[in-house]
Amino acid sequence: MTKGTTLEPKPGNEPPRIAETPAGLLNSIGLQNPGVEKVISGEIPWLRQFGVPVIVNISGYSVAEFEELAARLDSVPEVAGLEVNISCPNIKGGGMAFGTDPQGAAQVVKRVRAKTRLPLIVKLTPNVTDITEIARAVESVGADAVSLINTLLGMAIDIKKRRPVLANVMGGLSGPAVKPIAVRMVYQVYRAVKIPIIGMGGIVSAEDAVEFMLAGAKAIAIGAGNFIDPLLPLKVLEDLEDWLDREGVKDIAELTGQCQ
Amino acid sequence: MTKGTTLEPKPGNEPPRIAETPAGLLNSIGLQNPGVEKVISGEIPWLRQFGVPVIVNISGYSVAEFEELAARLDSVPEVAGLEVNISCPNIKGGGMAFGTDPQGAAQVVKRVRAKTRLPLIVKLTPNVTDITEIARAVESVGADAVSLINTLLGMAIDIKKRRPVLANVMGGLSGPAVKPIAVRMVYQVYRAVKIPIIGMGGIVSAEDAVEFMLAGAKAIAIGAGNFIDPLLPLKVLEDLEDWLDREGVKDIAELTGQCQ
Amino acid sequence: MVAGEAKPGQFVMVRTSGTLEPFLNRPISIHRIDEAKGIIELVYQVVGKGTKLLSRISPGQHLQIIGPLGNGFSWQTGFKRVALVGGGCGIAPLLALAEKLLENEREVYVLLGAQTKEKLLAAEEFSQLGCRVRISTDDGSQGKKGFVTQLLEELVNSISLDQVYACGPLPMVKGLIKIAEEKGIPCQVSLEERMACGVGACLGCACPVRNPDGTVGYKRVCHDGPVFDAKELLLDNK
Amino acid sequence: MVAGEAKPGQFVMVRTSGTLEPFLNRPISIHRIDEAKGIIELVYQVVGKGTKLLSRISPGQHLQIIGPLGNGFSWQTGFKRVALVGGGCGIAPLLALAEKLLENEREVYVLLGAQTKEKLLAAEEFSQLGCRVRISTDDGSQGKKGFVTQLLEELVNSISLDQVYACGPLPMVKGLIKIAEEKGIPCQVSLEERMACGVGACLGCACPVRNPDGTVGYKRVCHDGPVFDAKELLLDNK
Ligand SMILES: Cc1cc2nc3c(=O)[nH]c(=O)nc-3n(C[C@H](O)[C@H](O)[C@H](O)COP(=O)(O)OP(=O)(O)OC[C@H]3O[C@@H](n4cnc5c(N)ncnc54)[C@H](O)[C@@H]3O)c2cc1C
Ligand SMILES: Cc1cc2nc3c(=O)[nH]c(=O)nc-3n(C[C@H](O)[C@H](O)[C@H](O)COP(=O)(O)OP(=O)(O)OC[C@H]3O[C@@H](n4cnc5c(N)ncnc54)[C@H](O)[C@@H]3O)c2cc1C
Ligand SMILES: Cc1cc2nc3c(=O)[nH]c(=O)nc-3n(C[C@H](O)[C@H](O)[C@H](O)COP(=O)(O)O)c2cc1C
Ligand SMILES: Cc1cc2nc3c(=O)[nH]c(=O)nc-3n(C[C@H](O)[C@H](O)[C@H](O)COP(=O)(O)O)c2cc1C
Ligand code: FES
Ligand code: FES
Repeated sequence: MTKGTTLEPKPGNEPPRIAETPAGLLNSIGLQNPGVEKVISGEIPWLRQFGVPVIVNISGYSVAEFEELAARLDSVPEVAGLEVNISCPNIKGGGMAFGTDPQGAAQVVKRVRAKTRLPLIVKLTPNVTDITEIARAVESVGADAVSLINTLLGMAIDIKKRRPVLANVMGGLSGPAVKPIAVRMVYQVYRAVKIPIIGMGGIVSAEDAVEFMLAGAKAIAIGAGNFIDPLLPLKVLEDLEDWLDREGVKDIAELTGQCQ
Repeated sequence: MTKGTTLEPKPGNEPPRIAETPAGLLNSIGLQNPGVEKVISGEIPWLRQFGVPVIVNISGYSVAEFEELAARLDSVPEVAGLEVNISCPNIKGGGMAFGTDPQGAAQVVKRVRAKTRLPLIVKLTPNVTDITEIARAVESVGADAVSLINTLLGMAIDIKKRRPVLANVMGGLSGPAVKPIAVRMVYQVYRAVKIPIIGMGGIVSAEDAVEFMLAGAKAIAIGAGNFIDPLLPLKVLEDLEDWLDREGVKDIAELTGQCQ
Repeated sequence: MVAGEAKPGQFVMVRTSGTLEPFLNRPISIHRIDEAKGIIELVYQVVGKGTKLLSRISPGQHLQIIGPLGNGFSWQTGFKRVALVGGGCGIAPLLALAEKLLENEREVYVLLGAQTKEKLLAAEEFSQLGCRVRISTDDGSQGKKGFVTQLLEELVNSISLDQVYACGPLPMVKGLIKIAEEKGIPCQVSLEERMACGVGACLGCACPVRNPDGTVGYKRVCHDGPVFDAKELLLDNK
Repeated sequence: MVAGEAKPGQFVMVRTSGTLEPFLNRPISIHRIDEAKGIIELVYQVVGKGTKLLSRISPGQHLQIIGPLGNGFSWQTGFKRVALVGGGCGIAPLLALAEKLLENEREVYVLLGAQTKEKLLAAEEFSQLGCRVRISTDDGSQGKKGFVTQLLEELVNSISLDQVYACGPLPMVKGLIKIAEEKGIPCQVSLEERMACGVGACLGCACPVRNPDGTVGYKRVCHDGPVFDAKELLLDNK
């Protein structure tokens, strides 16, 4: 999975971009990336060496940008799928604005769908009243999977300076602090759609991973957990295998949605 | 401030009602209370001895229930105000359902307003796409203040039992984990309405309290922090006075909304 | 301070870390009370992250605790012969109770259950006090092989008791209540429930009970308990 | 392991607690490297909750660290006379640098600034190595009263330098850069920024720079730094 990719190069937001919070952190990276052309010419060929399928996470400021991104990436042989990020809280105007409205979300996905035969994962924002509405909307226009949750919009204030800690004022909250919200949303979305769910939000252990699978995730991802230890994903995988053995679970797929 | 009061006595939800989460907890008390008549005849007279103004937190399953509650409490001399809880995630059908929709919220407040001359504080839920919309809606129909945030809907799963930890499946998340979300919402609402804001969500120190005031709160409240130490509110008050002295702030009211 | 006020069966809420994680305090029973020295002893088993952190504190380090909390066990002057039945770390609060009961020359039977010999708590201490100790372990590594409920079954069939006090895992407690009920022996049990405040304020630690008027409702384990008269409890759904 | 690979100016990310709070690791510079014994030394100031927790660990306790990280200082064989300028805990990484530079008989001037005598780091150690140490404190309790920038001003006016290395609070670093620039002395500075991953992955620790092609962009303090050539930095908005 690449970092968020946009049509044009993006310098990202001004620093500070990171604020620690209780059991989590706020970030406002702001989609710093070299733009889709450089991703295609530089990063993707470099990623090829690892022999894993490359999924490109795409963000746009308009529906047309999303379409254009999809069209360009459709013809890149190494690209195995697209993750359509309609949930980034760190860019103005675009990003999350699409993801908070079922019609907007469906429109983006429908138009992207028309431009590519690649599998489409749609990344959902938790900053909504009813996430199942959005999930159903994107399923109905051809999303192959949904991933959730992106970060929750949050803020921290430096009380000495009487200014927001982040130069961008608000940022996205993630890490263990948000896990209960993420698990709840996976549980709700699992009951609302038929397409598979990639679960994330605060996972730092194999037990956390199992919790997401029981809630309804078919796969999981780790974001902030990498900051405790860059090797955490490997450790979680190992511990997960041990856990499955101990519990006598033969196939991990058995877990998905098994929370009664 | 009383606990949530309903028209009829409510036994509350089945246990377990508490689940610890990273830097926070989930609760699903479910508004256990003896009903408004017993609150009027039993609790309020008992509270009188402390000589502080009594604000009753009211919850209903229908607009009519909210109206009835307001009408009955309007004539109780000890009651200094009502907090209209349109944001409890722990009861089915009522509670939060009103608080997630601007029209629903406005309707409840408007009808309550018509039944009482008491000051009305409206308690807002964070489980919405845009909290400023709800805040503006209740301001426009006569709310005297808003309090935020109530708890975020969350869930924890017992992976051994493959069952939700809480008997009620989902519960409300609060504590330090949610502070960045609460601060952000106070900051947003401060810019959207003119009525005062009571800020809460994860406050455990004087520094946290100052953060909420800089974001826009005129007063603050402590929920989960009491579980660290039942005397925490007093400690926070003391530390707050020290902090104001150290920083040379003469009037605490100067802080409200001063985050630039 | 705590020691001066503490009664057997009460507990304290212990802060296990200096940070916000774990967030909640942990309820731990008062194991032994030394009023003269002003000392209370706690005994705990490492089960999760809170107790793990506790086990890492160094001697002499200060801990933030709140207590004593809850109602504690009660007894009448007329009681002659009582049984204290504990399983696992449910044994912890019974030692302070035994000490109190023995102040008045009662016959105190103590039935202790554990998974293994290694996990058995305080058996020596009860013997030294002069209690009549009987032991069971799940694996037979000490005392009788089996459950502590069997020990009570045998005891009530051989002698008459004025009172049973029980503390331990829920299935065990339910079994003990049944045995006592059948013989018509009054039974007090100490319950466990997840707690947030520990002081009766949050209504988090609800336990279903039958009210005196026959209606059903919830009581707070932390404040109305943790010790309940078995008759009022409705543990069937648990 | 870390000691074998470490270079002066690099840092490690230190986990300050065994729980999820504080969540992020803390960047701390490598203060001293003993390759033979395989030891690195860290020096830190208690400023917030992470460093407070660190200060409570007992001798012999294991810490989880990631490193060495970042690029470190660089030098050329031709350098004869250099100045190392540190303020506050910015002094920390300069000792390892001084040791390296002195392996080749250079003249090493060390200018140290602190708020007070008590807060001054490592002055003795630099002297023992054979550095020419000059000191300033804000309150005049040791060395010259004033800022360390003044010490550099005086030094560059009296002798010529091949390189200035600077580390400390941003206002100080900006002052030092200005002085070095005016005299045309190359200057390397070690920067601080809030970090999440510490390994270049999250793009959290951005610092504005002028790219070789004249455009403006961000570099990562953790991976492209923490040491930067003063010429490429754009610190004006900071
Ligand atoms: C009144 C009372 C007295 C107790 N006395 C003792 C004692 O003397 N010695 C002893 O070893 N244990 C005792 N316990 C059990 C003890 O509280 C738990 O083992 C402990 O809270 C586990 O915390 P943890 O962080 O290690 O486990 P975790 O599983 O990580 O805890 C997660 C959460 O669940 C709660 N929890 C987990 N297990 C229990 C439990 N059995 N009862 C209540 N809450 C639980 C924790 O408090 C915490 O909030 C008592 C419990 C109660 C209610
Ligand atoms: C490359 C590098 C090397 C450093 N070397 C040293 C050293 O050798 N000795 C030393 O005493 N200090 C050093 N610092 C500063 C040190 O990282 C901070 O003092 C420390 O992170 C504060 O953590 P805290 O929990 O005590 O403070 P808090 O204020 O509670 O920390 C809150 C958050 O802000 C971050 N933060 C706070 N201050 C700084 C800072 N100055 N720089 C970067 N992040 C900060 C923390 O890492 C944390 O994420 C270095 C910083 C960097 C970037
Ligand atoms: C520093 C940082 C940068 C992120 N950048 C992106 C991004 O570019 N695109 C995206 O879809 N999500 C992005 N996310 C969100 C994560 O992919 C993930 O959805 C979220 O952080 C919750 O998971 P976690 O708690 O494991 O971090 C980012 C998160 C962090 C912390
Ligand atoms: C155990 C518990 C019970 C609560 N009951 C109520 C209630 O009855 N009415 C209400 O408006 N809010 C209720 N709340 C929400 C709190 O008032 C507060 O809005 C929320 O917990 C966020 O603040 P905190 O992080 O300081 O707890 C409850 C919170 C907790 C933890
Ligand atoms: S734990 Fe709060 S009422 Fe018992
Ligand atoms: S801290 Fe992650 S890139 Fe520097």
